[in-house]
Amino acid sequence: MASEENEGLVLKLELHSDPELLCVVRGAVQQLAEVAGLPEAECRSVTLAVDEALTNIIRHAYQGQRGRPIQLSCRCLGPAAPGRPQAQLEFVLVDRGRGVDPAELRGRPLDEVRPGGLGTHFIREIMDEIEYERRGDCNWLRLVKYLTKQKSSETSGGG
Amino acid sequence: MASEENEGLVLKLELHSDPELLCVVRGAVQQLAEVAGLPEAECRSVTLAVDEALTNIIRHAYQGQRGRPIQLSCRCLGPAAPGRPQAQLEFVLVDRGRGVDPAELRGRPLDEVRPGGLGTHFIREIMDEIEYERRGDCNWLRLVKYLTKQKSSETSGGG
Amino acid sequence: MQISTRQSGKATIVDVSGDIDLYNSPEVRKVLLAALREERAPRVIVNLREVRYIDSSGVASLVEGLKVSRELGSRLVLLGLSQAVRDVLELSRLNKVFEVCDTEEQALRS
Amino acid sequence: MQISTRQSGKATIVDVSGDIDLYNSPEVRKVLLAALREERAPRVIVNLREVRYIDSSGVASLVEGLKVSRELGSRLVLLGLSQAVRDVLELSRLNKVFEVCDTEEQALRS
Ligand SMILES: Nc1ncnc2c1ncn2[C@@H]1O[C@H](COP(=O)(O)OP(=O)(O)O)[C@@H](O)[C@H]1O
Ligand SMILES: Nc1ncnc2c1ncn2[C@@H]1O[C@H](COP(=O)(O)OP(=O)(O)O)[C@@H](O)[C@H]1O
Repeated sequence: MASEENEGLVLKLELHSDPELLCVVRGAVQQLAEVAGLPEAECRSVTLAVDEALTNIIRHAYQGQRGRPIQLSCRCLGPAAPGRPQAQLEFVLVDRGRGVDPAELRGRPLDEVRPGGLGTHFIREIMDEIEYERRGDCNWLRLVKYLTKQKSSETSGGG
Repeated sequence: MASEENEGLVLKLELHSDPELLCVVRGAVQQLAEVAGLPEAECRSVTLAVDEALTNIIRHAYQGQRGRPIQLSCRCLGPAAPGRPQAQLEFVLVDRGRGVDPAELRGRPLDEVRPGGLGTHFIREIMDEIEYERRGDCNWLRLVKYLTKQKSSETSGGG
Repeated sequence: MQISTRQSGKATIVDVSGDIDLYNSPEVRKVLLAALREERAPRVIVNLREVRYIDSSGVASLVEGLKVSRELGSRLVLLGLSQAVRDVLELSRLNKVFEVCDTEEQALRS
Repeated sequence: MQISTRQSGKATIVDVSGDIDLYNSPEVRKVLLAALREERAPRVIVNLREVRYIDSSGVASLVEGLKVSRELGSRLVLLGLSQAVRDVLELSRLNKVFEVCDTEEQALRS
Protein backbone atom coordinates (compact mmCIF):
# COMPACT_ATOMS: atom_id res chain seq x y z
CA MET A 1 0.00 0.00 0.00
CA ALA A 2 1.93 2.98 -1.24
CA SER A 3 1.17 6.17 0.65
CA GLU A 4 -0.62 8.65 -1.55
CA GLU A 5 -1.04 12.35 -1.84
CA ASN A 6 -3.66 12.98 0.80
CA GLU A 7 -5.79 15.52 -1.03
CA GLY A 8 -9.45 15.15 -1.78
CA LEU A 9 -11.23 11.85 -1.67
CA VAL A 10 -9.13 9.14 -3.18
CA LEU A 11 -10.12 5.79 -4.53
CA LYS A 12 -8.07 3.48 -6.66
CA LEU A 13 -9.42 0.42 -8.43
CA GLU A 14 -7.36 -2.33 -9.97
CA LEU A 15 -9.26 -4.72 -12.15
CA HIS A 16 -8.83 -7.27 -14.88
CA SER A 17 -9.97 -6.59 -18.43
CA ASP A 18 -13.14 -8.65 -17.98
CA PRO A 19 -16.36 -7.13 -19.33
CA GLU A 20 -18.31 -8.58 -16.35
CA LEU A 21 -16.49 -6.09 -14.14
CA LEU A 22 -17.71 -3.01 -16.01
CA CYS A 23 -20.92 -2.90 -13.96
CA VAL A 24 -18.89 -3.18 -10.77
CA VAL A 25 -16.81 -0.14 -11.69
CA ARG A 26 -19.97 1.73 -12.70
CA GLY A 27 -21.43 0.99 -9.27
CA ALA A 28 -18.46 2.71 -7.64
CA VAL A 29 -18.14 5.63 -10.09
CA GLN A 30 -21.85 6.46 -9.94
CA GLN A 31 -21.67 6.73 -6.14
CA LEU A 32 -18.46 8.73 -6.22
CA ALA A 33 -20.02 11.24 -8.60
CA GLU A 34 -22.97 11.57 -6.21
CA VAL A 35 -20.64 12.08 -3.24
CA ALA A 36 -18.83 14.74 -5.27
CA GLY A 37 -22.16 16.54 -5.50
CA LEU A 38 -22.81 16.28 -9.25
CA PRO A 39 -26.46 16.52 -10.31
CA GLU A 40 -28.11 13.21 -11.16
CA ALA A 41 -27.87 13.48 -14.96
CA GLU A 42 -24.18 14.31 -14.73
CA CYS A 43 -23.53 11.42 -12.37
CA ARG A 44 -24.95 9.19 -15.08
CA SER A 45 -22.97 10.77 -17.89
CA VAL A 46 -19.66 10.70 -15.99
CA THR A 47 -20.28 7.02 -15.24
CA LEU A 48 -20.88 6.49 -18.97
CA ALA A 49 -17.65 8.26 -19.93
CA VAL A 50 -15.52 6.18 -17.55
CA ASP A 51 -17.27 3.01 -18.73
CA GLU A 52 -16.55 3.90 -22.38
CA ALA A 53 -12.90 4.50 -21.59
CA LEU A 54 -12.69 1.08 -19.93
CA THR A 55 -14.57 -0.54 -22.80
CA ASN A 56 -12.05 0.91 -25.25
CA ILE A 57 -9.15 -0.39 -23.18
CA ILE A 58 -10.67 -3.88 -23.15
CA ARG A 59 -11.58 -3.89 -26.86
CA HIS A 60 -8.76 -1.94 -28.44
CA ALA A 61 -5.74 -1.70 -26.12
CA TYR A 62 -6.08 -5.37 -25.03
CA GLN A 63 -7.89 -6.48 -28.21
CA GLY A 64 -10.46 -8.38 -26.18
CA GLN A 65 -7.97 -10.35 -24.07
CA ARG A 66 -9.29 -11.05 -20.58
CA GLY A 67 -7.36 -10.99 -17.31
CA ARG A 68 -5.09 -8.06 -18.20
CA PRO A 69 -4.53 -5.28 -15.63
CA ILE A 70 -6.36 -1.95 -15.64
CA GLN A 71 -5.92 0.72 -13.01
CA LEU A 72 -8.48 3.43 -12.37
CA SER A 73 -7.65 6.20 -9.91
CA CYS A 74 -10.33 8.64 -8.86
CA ARG A 75 -9.89 11.90 -7.02
CA CYS A 76 -12.31 14.57 -5.98
CA LEU A 77 -10.29 17.80 -5.87
CA GLY A 78 -11.33 21.06 -4.23
CA PRO A 79 -10.87 24.42 -5.95
CA ALA A 80 -8.09 25.93 -3.88
CA ALA A 81 -4.93 25.01 -5.75
CA PRO A 82 -2.49 26.78 -8.04
CA GLY A 83 -3.06 25.81 -11.67
CA ARG A 84 -6.50 24.38 -10.93
CA PRO A 85 -9.26 26.93 -11.31
CA GLN A 86 -12.09 24.48 -10.71
CA ALA A 87 -13.19 21.89 -8.21
CA GLN A 88 -13.07 18.69 -10.20
CA LEU A 89 -13.54 14.97 -10.31
CA GLU A 90 -10.51 13.34 -11.91
CA PHE A 91 -10.15 9.83 -13.32
CA VAL A 92 -6.83 8.37 -14.45
CA LEU A 93 -6.87 5.09 -16.37
CA VAL A 94 -3.69 3.09 -16.92
CA ASP A 95 -3.32 -0.09 -18.95
CA ARG A 96 -0.48 -2.14 -20.43
CA GLY A 97 -2.06 -2.73 -23.82
CA ARG A 98 -1.03 -1.58 -27.28
CA GLY A 99 -0.66 2.14 -27.84
CA VAL A 100 -3.07 4.26 -29.80
CA ASP A 101 -2.55 7.00 -32.35
CA PRO A 102 -4.12 10.04 -30.62
CA ALA A 103 -5.74 10.94 -33.96
CA GLU A 104 -7.84 7.76 -33.75
CA LEU A 105 -9.12 8.80 -30.37
CA ARG A 106 -10.88 11.71 -32.01
CA GLY A 107 -13.71 9.46 -33.21
CA ARG A 108 -15.69 9.77 -36.43
CA PRO A 109 -18.27 12.25 -37.72
CA LEU A 110 -21.72 11.24 -36.52
CA ASP A 111 -23.70 12.15 -39.63
CA GLU A 112 -23.49 8.62 -40.95
CA VAL A 113 -25.76 6.06 -39.27
CA ARG A 114 -23.60 3.04 -38.57
CA PRO A 115 -22.68 1.01 -35.51
CA GLY A 116 -19.44 1.80 -33.66
CA GLY A 117 -17.28 4.86 -33.28
CA LEU A 118 -19.40 6.45 -30.55
CA GLY A 119 -17.34 5.83 -27.40
CA THR A 120 -14.68 8.49 -27.88
CA HIS A 121 -17.38 10.91 -28.98
CA PHE A 122 -19.29 10.32 -25.71
CA ILE A 123 -16.14 10.86 -23.66
CA ARG A 124 -15.41 14.14 -25.45
CA GLU A 125 -18.94 15.43 -25.07
CA ILE A 126 -19.13 14.57 -21.36
CA MET A 127 -15.70 15.35 -19.94
CA ASP A 128 -14.12 18.80 -19.57
CA GLU A 129 -10.49 17.73 -19.91
CA ILE A 130 -9.03 14.72 -21.71
CA GLU A 131 -5.35 13.92 -21.80
CA TYR A 132 -3.71 10.85 -23.32
CA GLU A 133 -0.07 9.82 -23.11
CA ARG A 134 1.97 6.75 -23.86
CA ARG A 135 4.12 6.29 -20.76
CA GLY A 136 6.69 3.52 -21.12
CA ASP A 137 4.67 0.42 -21.98
CA CYS A 138 1.50 1.88 -20.48
CA ASN A 139 -1.36 3.93 -21.82
CA TRP A 140 -2.23 6.79 -19.50
CA LEU A 141 -5.59 8.53 -19.90
CA ARG A 142 -6.82 11.35 -17.71
CA LEU A 143 -10.47 12.44 -17.71
CA VAL A 144 -11.65 15.47 -15.74
CA LYS A 145 -15.15 16.66 -14.96
CA TYR A 146 -15.57 20.12 -13.46
CA LEU A 147 -17.81 20.44 -10.42
CA THR A 148 -19.40 23.73 -11.39
CA LYS A 149 -22.47 23.19 -9.26
CA GLN A 150 -22.11 23.67 -5.52
CA LYS A 151 -21.84 20.47 -3.53
CA SER A 152 -25.39 19.77 -2.40
CA SER A 153 -26.15 20.35 1.27
CA GLU A 154 -27.45 16.83 1.76
CA THR A 155 -25.85 14.88 4.54
CA SER A 156 -24.68 12.16 2.19
CA GLY A 157 -24.38 10.91 -1.34
CA GLY A 158 -26.24 7.81 -0.12
CA GLY A 159 -26.07 4.54 -1.99
CA MET B 1 0.52 -2.54 -11.25
CA ALA B 2 1.70 -5.80 -9.75
CA SER B 3 0.69 -8.83 -11.78
CA GLU B 4 -1.80 -10.94 -9.89
CA GLU B 5 -2.88 -14.51 -9.74
CA ASN B 6 -5.17 -14.66 -12.73
CA GLU B 7 -7.93 -16.75 -11.24
CA GLY B 8 -11.54 -15.70 -10.97
CA LEU B 9 -12.68 -12.15 -11.30
CA VAL B 10 -10.36 -9.84 -9.48
CA LEU B 11 -10.93 -6.35 -8.25
CA LYS B 12 -8.82 -4.42 -5.82
CA LEU B 13 -9.85 -1.14 -4.22
CA GLU B 14 -7.56 1.21 -2.38
CA LEU B 15 -9.29 3.92 -0.46
CA HIS B 16 -8.80 6.39 2.33
CA SER B 17 -10.49 5.97 5.69
CA ASP B 18 -13.17 8.55 4.85
CA PRO B 19 -16.77 7.62 5.72
CA GLU B 20 -18.01 9.37 2.52
CA LEU B 21 -16.38 6.57 0.55
CA LEU B 22 -18.35 3.77 2.20
CA CYS B 23 -21.23 4.21 -0.25
CA VAL B 24 -18.76 4.08 -3.15
CA VAL B 25 -17.40 0.74 -1.98
CA ARG B 26 -20.93 -0.56 -1.43
CA GLY B 27 -21.77 0.40 -5.02
CA ALA B 28 -18.95 -1.83 -6.25
CA VAL B 29 -19.49 -4.74 -3.83
CA GLN B 30 -23.23 -4.90 -4.48
CA GLN B 31 -22.59 -5.25 -8.23
CA LEU B 32 -19.80 -7.78 -7.74
CA ALA B 33 -22.10 -9.95 -5.61
CA GLU B 34 -24.70 -9.78 -8.39
CA VAL B 35 -22.13 -10.73 -11.02
CA ALA B 36 -21.11 -13.64 -8.79
CA GLY B 37 -24.71 -14.83 -9.04
CA LEU B 38 -25.78 -14.42 -5.39
CA PRO B 39 -29.53 -14.00 -4.85
CA GLU B 40 -30.68 -10.44 -4.19
CA ALA B 41 -31.00 -10.71 -0.38
CA GLU B 42 -27.52 -12.17 -0.15
CA CYS B 43 -26.05 -9.45 -2.36
CA ARG B 44 -27.42 -6.98 0.16
CA SER B 45 -26.13 -8.85 3.19
CA VAL B 46 -22.64 -9.40 1.76
CA THR B 47 -22.50 -5.68 0.98
CA LEU B 48 -23.49 -4.99 4.59
CA ALA B 49 -20.79 -7.30 5.96
CA VAL B 50 -18.03 -5.65 3.92
CA ASP B 51 -19.34 -2.21 4.88
CA GLU B 52 -19.28 -3.16 8.59
CA ALA B 53 -15.71 -4.41 8.30
CA LEU B 54 -14.69 -1.08 6.71
CA THR B 55 -16.63 0.87 9.33
CA ASN B 56 -14.74 -0.98 12.07
CA ILE B 57 -11.42 -0.23 10.43
CA ILE B 58 -12.28 3.47 10.23
CA ARG B 59 -13.68 3.69 13.79
CA HIS B 60 -11.47 1.28 15.71
CA ALA B 61 -8.25 0.51 13.83
CA TYR B 62 -7.81 4.16 12.73
CA GLN B 63 -9.82 5.61 15.64
CA GLY B 64 -11.70 7.91 13.32
CA GLN B 65 -8.66 9.39 11.58
CA ARG B 66 -9.35 10.26 7.95
CA GLY B 67 -7.04 9.84 4.98
CA ARG B 68 -5.45 6.56 6.13
CA PRO B 69 -5.05 3.70 3.64
CA ILE B 70 -7.40 0.74 3.35
CA GLN B 71 -7.10 -2.01 0.78
CA LEU B 72 -9.98 -4.23 -0.24
CA SER B 73 -9.33 -7.15 -2.58
CA CYS B 74 -12.23 -9.08 -4.03
CA ARG B 75 -12.12 -12.40 -5.82
CA CYS B 76 -14.79 -14.61 -7.22
CA LEU B 77 -13.38 -18.14 -7.09
CA GLY B 78 -14.76 -21.20 -8.89
CA PRO B 79 -15.13 -24.55 -7.20
CA ALA B 80 -12.40 -26.57 -8.86
CA ALA B 81 -9.40 -26.14 -6.55
CA PRO B 82 -7.65 -28.27 -3.96
CA GLY B 83 -8.49 -27.15 -0.42
CA ARG B 84 -11.51 -25.18 -1.63
CA PRO B 85 -14.68 -27.21 -1.61
CA GLN B 86 -16.94 -24.33 -2.61
CA ALA B 87 -17.24 -21.63 -5.22
CA GLN B 88 -16.82 -18.48 -3.20
CA LEU B 89 -16.65 -14.73 -3.09
CA GLU B 90 -13.63 -13.64 -1.08
CA PHE B 91 -12.85 -10.22 0.40
CA VAL B 92 -9.52 -9.37 1.98
CA LEU B 93 -9.23 -6.10 3.92
CA VAL B 94 -5.87 -4.68 4.93
CA ASP B 95 -5.22 -1.58 7.03
CA ARG B 96 -2.29 -0.05 8.90
CA GLY B 97 -4.17 0.85 12.07
CA ARG B 98 -3.83 -0.43 15.61
CA GLY B 99 -4.22 -4.16 16.17
CA VAL B 100 -7.21 -5.80 17.75
CA ASP B 101 -7.52 -8.55 20.33
CA PRO B 102 -9.35 -11.27 18.37
CA ALA B 103 -11.52 -11.83 21.46
CA GLU B 104 -12.99 -8.34 21.00
CA LEU B 105 -13.98 -9.19 17.46
CA ARG B 106 -16.40 -11.73 18.85
CA GLY B 107 -18.95 -9.00 19.67
CA ARG B 108 -21.36 -8.91 22.58
CA PRO B 109 -24.48 -10.89 23.47
CA LEU B 110 -27.51 -9.32 21.82
CA ASP B 111 -30.03 -9.84 24.63
CA GLU B 112 -29.39 -6.38 26.02
CA VAL B 113 -30.93 -3.48 24.07
CA ARG B 114 -28.19 -0.90 23.70
CA PRO B 115 -26.54 0.90 20.81
CA GLY B 116 -23.29 -0.46 19.40
CA GLY B 117 -21.63 -3.84 19.27
CA LEU B 118 -23.60 -5.08 16.27
CA GLY B 119 -21.06 -4.86 13.44
CA THR B 120 -18.99 -7.94 14.25
CA HIS B 121 -22.20 -9.84 14.94
CA PHE B 122 -23.51 -8.96 11.45
CA ILE B 123 -20.27 -10.08 9.83
CA ARG B 124 -20.36 -13.42 11.67
CA GLU B 125 -23.99 -14.06 10.78
CA ILE B 126 -23.52 -13.22 7.11
CA MET B 127 -20.13 -14.62 6.16
CA ASP B 128 -19.14 -18.28 5.94
CA GLU B 129 -15.45 -17.87 6.79
CA ILE B 130 -13.76 -15.13 8.81
CA GLU B 131 -10.04 -14.98 9.42
CA TYR B 132 -8.11 -12.24 11.16
CA GLU B 133 -4.34 -11.86 11.48
CA ARG B 134 -1.92 -9.18 12.53
CA ARG B 135 0.70 -9.12 9.76
CA GLY B 136 3.63 -6.84 10.52
CA ASP B 137 2.08 -3.43 11.11
CA CYS B 138 -1.07 -4.33 9.18
CA ASN B 139 -4.41 -5.85 10.09
CA TRP B 140 -5.44 -8.55 7.63
CA LEU B 141 -9.07 -9.67 7.55
CA ARG B 142 -10.48 -12.27 5.19
CA LEU B 143 -14.21 -12.69 4.69
CA VAL B 144 -15.63 -15.47 2.53
CA LYS B 145 -19.15 -16.06 1.27
CA TYR B 146 -19.96 -19.42 -0.32
CA LEU B 147 -21.79 -19.37 -3.63
CA THR B 148 -24.04 -22.29 -2.90
CA LYS B 149 -26.67 -21.29 -5.42
CA GLN B 150 -25.96 -21.85 -9.07
CA LYS B 151 -24.83 -18.80 -10.96
CA SER B 152 -27.99 -17.45 -12.57
CA SER B 153 -28.34 -17.94 -16.31
CA GLU B 154 -28.89 -14.25 -16.95
CA THR B 155 -26.55 -12.67 -19.44
CA SER B 156 -25.29 -10.19 -16.88
CA GLY B 157 -25.35 -9.03 -13.33
CA GLY B 158 -26.56 -5.71 -14.72
CA GLY B 159 -26.00 -2.41 -13.04
CA MET C 1 -29.18 10.52 2.77
CA GLN C 2 -31.85 13.16 3.31
CA ILE C 3 -33.65 13.77 6.58
CA SER C 4 -36.44 16.18 7.44
CA THR C 5 -38.99 16.70 10.19
CA ARG C 6 -42.69 17.56 10.10
CA GLN C 7 -45.53 17.77 12.64
CA SER C 8 -48.81 15.88 12.57
CA GLY C 9 -50.91 16.77 15.58
CA LYS C 10 -48.74 16.07 18.60
CA ALA C 11 -46.53 13.62 16.74
CA THR C 12 -43.25 14.49 15.07
CA ILE C 13 -42.58 12.61 11.85
CA VAL C 14 -38.97 12.22 10.77
CA ASP C 15 -38.68 11.33 7.06
CA VAL C 16 -35.43 9.67 6.09
CA SER C 17 -34.39 8.61 2.58
CA GLY C 18 -31.30 7.10 1.01
CA ASP C 19 -28.60 5.15 2.85
CA ILE C 20 -27.94 5.32 6.58
CA ASP C 21 -24.32 4.47 7.31
CA LEU C 22 -21.36 5.56 9.41
CA TYR C 23 -21.14 8.81 7.45
CA ASN C 24 -24.61 10.06 8.23
CA SER C 25 -25.98 8.09 11.19
CA PRO C 26 -24.77 10.87 13.57
CA GLU C 27 -27.21 13.18 11.76
CA VAL C 28 -30.07 10.70 12.29
CA ARG C 29 -29.18 10.47 15.98
CA LYS C 30 -29.06 14.25 16.31
CA VAL C 31 -32.47 14.76 14.69
CA LEU C 32 -34.12 12.03 16.80
CA LEU C 33 -32.67 13.29 20.07
CA ALA C 34 -33.62 16.89 19.24
CA ALA C 35 -37.24 15.84 18.61
CA LEU C 36 -37.36 13.88 21.85
CA ARG C 37 -35.31 16.05 24.24
CA GLU C 38 -35.75 19.55 22.86
CA GLU C 39 -39.15 19.49 21.18
CA ARG C 40 -40.43 17.07 23.82
CA ALA C 41 -42.53 15.32 21.16
CA PRO C 42 -44.72 12.71 22.89
CA ARG C 43 -44.52 10.54 19.77
CA VAL C 44 -41.72 10.38 17.22
CA ILE C 45 -42.43 8.48 14.01
CA VAL C 46 -39.36 7.56 11.98
CA ASN C 47 -40.45 7.11 8.38
CA LEU C 48 -37.96 4.68 6.80
CA ARG C 49 -39.97 3.96 3.65
CA GLU C 50 -37.35 5.49 1.35
CA VAL C 51 -34.36 4.01 3.18
CA ARG C 52 -32.62 1.49 0.97
CA TYR C 53 -29.74 0.65 3.28
CA ILE C 54 -29.00 0.78 6.98
CA ASP C 55 -25.89 -0.47 8.76
CA SER C 56 -25.13 -1.15 12.44
CA SER C 57 -24.38 2.50 13.13
CA GLY C 58 -27.81 3.44 11.77
CA VAL C 59 -29.44 0.77 13.92
CA ALA C 60 -27.47 2.14 16.91
CA SER C 61 -28.97 5.61 16.28
CA LEU C 62 -32.48 4.13 16.29
CA VAL C 63 -31.73 2.18 19.48
CA GLU C 64 -30.47 5.33 21.14
CA GLY C 65 -33.65 7.14 20.13
CA LEU C 66 -35.67 4.28 21.59
CA LYS C 67 -33.82 4.39 24.92
CA VAL C 68 -34.20 8.15 25.25
CA SER C 69 -37.90 7.93 24.38
CA ARG C 70 -38.34 5.39 27.16
CA GLU C 71 -36.49 7.57 29.67
CA LEU C 72 -38.72 10.51 28.79
CA GLY C 73 -41.95 8.54 28.72
CA SER C 74 -42.55 9.32 25.03
CA ARG C 75 -42.79 6.87 22.14
CA LEU C 76 -40.65 6.06 19.13
CA VAL C 77 -42.38 4.29 16.24
CA LEU C 78 -40.78 3.00 13.04
CA LEU C 79 -42.82 3.40 9.86
CA GLY C 80 -42.65 1.64 6.50
CA LEU C 81 -39.74 -0.78 6.69
CA SER C 82 -38.35 -1.92 3.35
CA GLN C 83 -37.15 -5.51 3.08
CA ALA C 84 -33.57 -4.23 3.37
CA VAL C 85 -34.26 -2.47 6.69
CA ARG C 86 -36.36 -5.39 7.93
CA ASP C 87 -33.52 -7.85 7.29
CA VAL C 88 -31.01 -5.73 9.20
CA LEU C 89 -33.30 -5.31 12.23
CA GLU C 90 -33.83 -9.06 12.20
CA LEU C 91 -30.07 -9.64 12.10
CA SER C 92 -29.83 -7.30 15.12
CA ARG C 93 -32.53 -9.29 16.98
CA LEU C 94 -34.29 -5.96 17.36
CA ASN C 95 -37.34 -6.54 15.18
CA LYS C 96 -39.37 -7.37 18.31
CA VAL C 97 -38.04 -4.43 20.31
CA PHE C 98 -39.25 -1.60 18.07
CA GLU C 99 -42.85 -0.62 17.49
CA VAL C 100 -43.34 -0.93 13.73
CA CYS C 101 -46.24 0.37 11.60
CA ASP C 102 -47.00 0.02 7.91
CA THR C 103 -48.99 3.21 7.35
CA GLU C 104 -48.80 6.73 8.67
CA GLU C 105 -52.39 6.52 9.96
CA GLN C 106 -51.51 3.46 12.03
CA ALA C 107 -48.40 5.13 13.38
CA LEU C 108 -50.38 8.22 14.38
CA ARG C 109 -53.22 6.28 16.01
CA SER C 110 -51.50 3.27 17.55
CA MET D 1 -29.38 -7.74 -18.11
CA GLN D 2 -32.36 -9.90 -19.01
CA ILE D 3 -33.78 -10.23 -22.50
CA SER D 4 -36.81 -12.14 -23.77
CA THR D 5 -39.02 -12.22 -26.83
CA ARG D 6 -42.77 -12.44 -27.26
CA GLN D 7 -45.24 -12.20 -30.16
CA SER D 8 -48.12 -9.75 -30.53
CA GLY D 9 -49.92 -10.32 -33.80
CA LYS D 10 -47.26 -10.04 -36.50
CA ALA D 11 -44.94 -7.98 -34.34
CA THR D 12 -42.12 -9.38 -32.23
CA ILE D 13 -41.58 -7.60 -28.93
CA VAL D 14 -38.13 -7.83 -27.34
CA ASP D 15 -38.20 -6.96 -23.63
CA VAL D 16 -34.87 -5.88 -22.20
CA SER D 17 -34.14 -4.98 -18.58
CA GLY D 18 -31.08 -3.99 -16.60
CA ASP D 19 -27.86 -2.57 -18.03
CA ILE D 20 -26.74 -2.91 -21.65
CA ASP D 21 -22.95 -2.72 -21.86
CA LEU D 22 -19.99 -4.34 -23.58
CA TYR D 23 -20.59 -7.54 -21.62
CA ASN D 24 -24.10 -8.18 -22.88
CA SER D 25 -24.70 -6.04 -25.97
CA PRO D 26 -23.67 -9.01 -28.19
CA GLU D 27 -26.69 -10.84 -26.76
CA VAL D 28 -28.98 -7.91 -27.65
CA ARG D 29 -27.57 -7.88 -31.18
CA LYS D 30 -28.06 -11.65 -31.53
CA VAL D 31 -31.70 -11.52 -30.40
CA LEU D 32 -32.54 -8.57 -32.68
CA LEU D 33 -30.91 -10.10 -35.73
CA ALA D 34 -32.58 -13.47 -35.08
CA ALA D 35 -36.01 -11.81 -34.93
CA LEU D 36 -35.34 -9.90 -38.15
CA ARG D 37 -33.39 -12.40 -40.24
CA GLU D 38 -34.63 -15.76 -39.01
CA GLU D 39 -38.15 -15.09 -37.80
CA ARG D 40 -38.64 -12.50 -40.56
CA ALA D 41 -40.74 -10.40 -38.19
CA PRO D 42 -42.18 -7.46 -40.18
CA ARG D 43 -42.04 -5.33 -37.03
CA VAL D 44 -39.62 -5.64 -34.11
CA ILE D 45 -40.40 -3.59 -31.00
CA VAL D 46 -37.53 -3.20 -28.56
CA ASN D 47 -39.01 -2.51 -25.14
CA LEU D 48 -36.37 -0.54 -23.22
CA ARG D 49 -38.61 0.57 -20.35
CA GLU D 50 -36.63 -1.37 -17.73
CA VAL D 51 -33.21 -0.46 -19.13
CA ARG D 52 -31.38 1.77 -16.68
CA TYR D 53 -28.12 2.03 -18.57
CA ILE D 54 -26.91 1.74 -22.13
CA ASP D 55 -23.44 2.40 -23.47
CA SER D 56 -22.09 2.90 -27.00
CA SER D 57 -21.89 -0.84 -27.64
CA GLY D 58 -25.58 -1.13 -26.75
CA VAL D 59 -26.40 1.74 -29.09
CA ALA D 60 -24.34 0.01 -31.78
CA SER D 61 -26.49 -3.13 -31.39
CA LEU D 62 -29.64 -1.07 -31.87
CA VAL D 63 -28.14 0.68 -34.91
CA GLU D 64 -27.24 -2.66 -36.41
CA GLY D 65 -30.79 -3.88 -35.86
CA LEU D 66 -32.07 -0.73 -37.56
CA LYS D 67 -29.82 -1.20 -40.59
CA VAL D 68 -30.80 -4.84 -41.02
CA SER D 69 -34.50 -3.96 -40.66
CA ARG D 70 -34.11 -1.41 -43.46
CA GLU D 71 -32.34 -3.92 -45.69
CA LEU D 72 -35.15 -6.42 -45.17
CA GLY D 73 -37.96 -3.90 -45.51
CA SER D 74 -39.18 -4.54 -41.94
CA ARG D 75 -39.39 -2.05 -39.08
CA LEU D 76 -37.54 -1.59 -35.80
CA VAL D 77 -39.34 0.49 -33.15
CA LEU D 78 -37.97 1.53 -29.74
CA LEU D 79 -40.47 1.53 -26.88
CA GLY D 80 -40.45 3.28 -23.51
CA LEU D 81 -37.17 5.16 -23.29
CA SER D 82 -36.06 6.07 -19.77
CA GLN D 83 -34.30 9.40 -19.32
CA ALA D 84 -30.99 7.51 -19.12
CA VAL D 85 -31.52 5.86 -22.51
CA ARG D 86 -32.90 9.08 -24.02
CA ASP D 87 -29.80 11.02 -22.95
CA VAL D 88 -27.46 8.48 -24.54
CA LEU D 89 -29.37 8.43 -27.84
CA GLU D 90 -29.23 12.20 -27.86
CA LEU D 91 -25.47 12.13 -27.24
CA SER D 92 -25.24 9.75 -30.22
CA ARG D 93 -27.27 12.16 -32.40
CA LEU D 94 -29.53 9.17 -33.06
CA ASN D 95 -32.68 10.30 -31.31
CA LYS D 96 -34.11 11.42 -34.66
CA VAL D 97 -33.04 8.27 -36.50
CA PHE D 98 -35.02 5.75 -34.48
CA GLU D 99 -38.79 5.40 -34.40
CA VAL D 100 -39.71 5.83 -30.75
CA CYS D 101 -43.05 5.09 -29.04
CA ASP D 102 -44.23 5.61 -25.49
CA THR D 103 -46.80 2.82 -25.24
CA GLU D 104 -47.04 -0.70 -26.57
CA GLU D 105 -50.33 0.13 -28.34
CA GLN D 106 -48.66 2.97 -30.25
CA ALA D 107 -45.75 0.76 -31.16
CA LEU D 108 -48.08 -1.94 -32.47
CA ARG D 109 -50.29 0.46 -34.43
CA SER D 110 -47.86 3.07 -35.66
N1 LIG E 1 -7.90 2.67 -25.34
C1 LIG E 1 -7.69 2.56 -26.67
N2 LIG E 1 -6.60 1.92 -27.11
C2 LIG E 1 -6.39 1.77 -28.42
N3 LIG E 1 -7.18 2.28 -29.37
C3 LIG E 1 -8.27 2.94 -29.01
C4 LIG E 1 -8.58 3.12 -27.65
N4 LIG E 1 -9.72 3.84 -27.58
C5 LIG E 1 -10.10 4.09 -28.83
N5 LIG E 1 -9.23 3.57 -29.71
C6 LIG E 1 -9.32 3.72 -31.20
O1 LIG E 1 -10.24 4.76 -31.47
C7 LIG E 1 -11.31 4.29 -32.32
C8 LIG E 1 -12.64 5.01 -31.95
O2 LIG E 1 -13.09 4.52 -30.70
P1 LIG E 1 -14.62 4.63 -30.30
O3 LIG E 1 -15.09 6.00 -30.62
O4 LIG E 1 -14.75 4.24 -28.86
O5 LIG E 1 -15.43 3.65 -31.22
P2 LIG E 1 -15.34 2.07 -31.39
O6 LIG E 1 -14.69 1.57 -30.14
O7 LIG E 1 -16.76 1.65 -31.53
O8 LIG E 1 -14.51 1.83 -32.61
C9 LIG E 1 -11.33 2.80 -32.09
O9 LIG E 1 -11.88 2.10 -33.18
C10 LIG E 1 -9.86 2.47 -31.88
O10 LIG E 1 -9.21 2.36 -33.11
N1 LIG F 1 -11.03 -3.40 12.71
C1 LIG F 1 -10.98 -3.32 14.07
N2 LIG F 1 -9.87 -2.86 14.65
C2 LIG F 1 -9.79 -2.76 15.99
N3 LIG F 1 -10.80 -3.12 16.82
C3 LIG F 1 -11.93 -3.58 16.30
C4 LIG F 1 -12.07 -3.71 14.90
N4 LIG F 1 -13.30 -4.20 14.67
C5 LIG F 1 -13.89 -4.37 15.87
N5 LIG F 1 -13.07 -4.01 16.87
C6 LIG F 1 -13.39 -4.12 18.31
O1 LIG F 1 -14.51 -4.99 18.45
C7 LIG F 1 -15.58 -4.34 19.14
C8 LIG F 1 -16.92 -4.80 18.60
O2 LIG F 1 -17.13 -4.26 17.30
P1 LIG F 1 -18.59 -4.11 16.69
O3 LIG F 1 -19.33 -5.39 16.94
O4 LIG F 1 -18.45 -3.72 15.28
O5 LIG F 1 -19.33 -2.99 17.53
P2 LIG F 1 -18.98 -1.45 17.70
O6 LIG F 1 -18.10 -1.09 16.54
O7 LIG F 1 -20.29 -0.78 17.65
O8 LIG F 1 -18.30 -1.36 19.02
C9 LIG F 1 -15.32 -2.85 18.93
O9 LIG F 1 -15.88 -2.06 19.95
C10 LIG F 1 -13.79 -2.80 18.94
O10 LIG F 1 -13.29 -2.76 20.25
